Amino acid sequence: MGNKTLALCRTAPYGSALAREGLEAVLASAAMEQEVDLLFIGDGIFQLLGNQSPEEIQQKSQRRNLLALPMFGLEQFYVCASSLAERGVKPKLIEIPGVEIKTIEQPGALIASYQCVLSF
Amino acid sequence: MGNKTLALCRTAPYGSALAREGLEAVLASAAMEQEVDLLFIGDGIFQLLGNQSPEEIQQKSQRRNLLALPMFGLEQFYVCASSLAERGVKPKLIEIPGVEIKTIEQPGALIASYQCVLSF
Amino acid sequence: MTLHLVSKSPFSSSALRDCLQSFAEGDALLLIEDGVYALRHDALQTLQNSAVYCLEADAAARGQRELAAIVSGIKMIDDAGWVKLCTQHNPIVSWFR
Amino acid sequence: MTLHLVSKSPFSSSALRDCLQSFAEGDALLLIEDGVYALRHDALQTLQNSAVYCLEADAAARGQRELAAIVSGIKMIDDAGWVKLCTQHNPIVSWFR
Amino acid sequence: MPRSAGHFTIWPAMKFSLAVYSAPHSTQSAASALRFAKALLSEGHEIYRIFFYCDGIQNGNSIAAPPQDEADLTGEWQDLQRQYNLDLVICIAAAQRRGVLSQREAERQEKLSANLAEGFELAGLGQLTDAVANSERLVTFGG
Amino acid sequence: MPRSAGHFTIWPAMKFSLAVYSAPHSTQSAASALRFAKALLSEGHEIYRIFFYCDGIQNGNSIAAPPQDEADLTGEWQDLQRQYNLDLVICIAAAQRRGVLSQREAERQEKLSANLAEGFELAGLGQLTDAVANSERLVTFGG
Repeated sequence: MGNKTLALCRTAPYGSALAREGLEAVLASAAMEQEVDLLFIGDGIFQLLGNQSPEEIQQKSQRRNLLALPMFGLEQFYVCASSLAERGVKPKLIEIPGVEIKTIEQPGALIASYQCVLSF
Repeated sequence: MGNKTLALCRTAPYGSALAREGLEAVLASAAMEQEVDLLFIGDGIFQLLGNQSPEEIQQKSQRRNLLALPMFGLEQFYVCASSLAERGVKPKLIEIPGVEIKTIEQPGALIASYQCVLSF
Repeated sequence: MTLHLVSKSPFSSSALRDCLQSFAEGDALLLIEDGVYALRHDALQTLQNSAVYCLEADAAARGQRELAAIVSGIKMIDDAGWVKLCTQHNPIVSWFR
Repeated sequence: MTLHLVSKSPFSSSALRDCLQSFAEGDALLLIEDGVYALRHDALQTLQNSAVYCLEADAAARGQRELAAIVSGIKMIDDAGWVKLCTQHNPIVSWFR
Repeated sequence: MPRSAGHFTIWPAMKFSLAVYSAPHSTQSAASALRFAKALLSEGHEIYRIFFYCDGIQNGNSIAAPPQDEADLTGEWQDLQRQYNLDLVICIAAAQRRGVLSQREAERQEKLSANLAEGFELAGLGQLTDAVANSERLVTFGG
Repeated sequence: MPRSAGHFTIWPAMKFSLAVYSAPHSTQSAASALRFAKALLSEGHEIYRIFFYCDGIQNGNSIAAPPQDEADLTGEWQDLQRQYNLDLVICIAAAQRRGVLSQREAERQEKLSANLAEGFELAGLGQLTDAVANSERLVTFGG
């Protein structure tokens, strides 16, 4: 079948394992050449910030998982504009090498265009 | 030592196990004749509502645990007035046989008067 | 269109608010578990012309069945109704935090 | 007086808001884990004259150390500072949902 | 193909998969997943797979011993599995981290005991991808 | 009595207990509890008891096998227990529901295997009450 999939990434990194396990599921899909897109929304946008030093709390970097995605053909991330604004994060601060960041205004329309949505 | 204890009950029943396990901890304290008071605040006030039919979701009644508390000498519950108001619950709707409901306006002052606070 | 499942209380979680920010015209909303406390929350009023459902067993468990009956525009459904909603909509998005 | 520990993001949980509703004069607030995102939230402004602390390791892990340094009135502390705060205050109340 | 659901026939039947992220006895969502699975089957739909991920892997912990008057979700999943020959898959990476191991995994990890319940199977995240690709509907239970 | 913390002496030392409600590898809070416990001890304070409740009982699951590059909280609790002779108590009722059993409990519940980690002890909720009564500070880690 196929089923174009959207991974809805709405949790902050490190505080819970969901952000990490969500990215692992996305990596698995991408490795199997399934079509999967990512939408960072709500606290999920915190995954994209730079200067993360998770070694200070004895955790592995989750940004490293993000940086691995372009190697699997994931070269575009959707990011919710109002989630950024609400949290005082300027869109230009978001930079992932090899990835085009597309800020979107209407997440509902984007979500409805997929056959499957995985929430993390 | 003793240590006058407040159980801060801030979770709704059934959706998570925390409300139930919190009451079990309170029952254990009361059974050991430790001085423990209860403050229902935030979504915790939903534990006090009547007409609960948890058998419809294959769960045991948590209200039954509340009703057991007077047998262990717990005859007064503190309830946060603004938590009730925010959720549209009229104070007079809250009724637990054998228990005096004391609505309070300043939870911070009450909390600070205890040596130990258990949050559930 | 999308079916949104909200399972957390709007008084303690942003699940409902986040869902509504991602709600498109024609979408449907089903309240389950602690999500049924949305019956007591203002946020639902922004959805007056949309399809809003509430799982009856979860409302009943929490003593909210009578309230659900009088909140206008909310349809109470059972498990079979939930299944039917899922066949009528796609994708299905869960808001559980 | 009370030491409040808030460990959830104010954008997705009511933990901080609930804590502030139960905040008494003289109390102290320590932000840990995802609670450090409160640095980006308006709610903290109601506490201008109170003791507000932030666990540096948790802020650094999340890329918020620089921000914490410029938000006025927030004191950054390490684990030993956390221990010290706990000896200076009682009770200690955790807001983790 | 039409399916029989007790007395009447439903058309069209659909192929569902479920993703379950929550442990029994912590939140309600694993119990909701079980209820929804039962409703799907009694309405005549097909369950392609139930994938247990994150804390959901605890649904396959065979040594949970809840009190008699509380639900035994692991046992209920097992009953449903036997009745409908369900594909109950537990993410192996999530289960290793959290301490749910098959006999074979326990030996490989040099752990003294195993606790994977019969009827559940350990497999990789690819099984979630496969479920998404081969189901008409995916419903997630988390929180 | 003053305690020695490395090079210097702290006064007054205090008696703490911790309540831990969260499993490793699900949220950060079990790891925060461990860090706080280490800081308490290195600052010369006393830990009267660490009580594991709700999902926190998974901290005593001996068969968790996290990847080499992730924290092994159960192992770290065990190391700390040996070093400081800590009282690590797991609520027996919470553990039965969730599948963490001692050998004796496994036999009593007629389960095929046990997984309680060495250094942890199963006991009733009374041990939480006792910890509250006998500690100058109680700090809760949940969520």
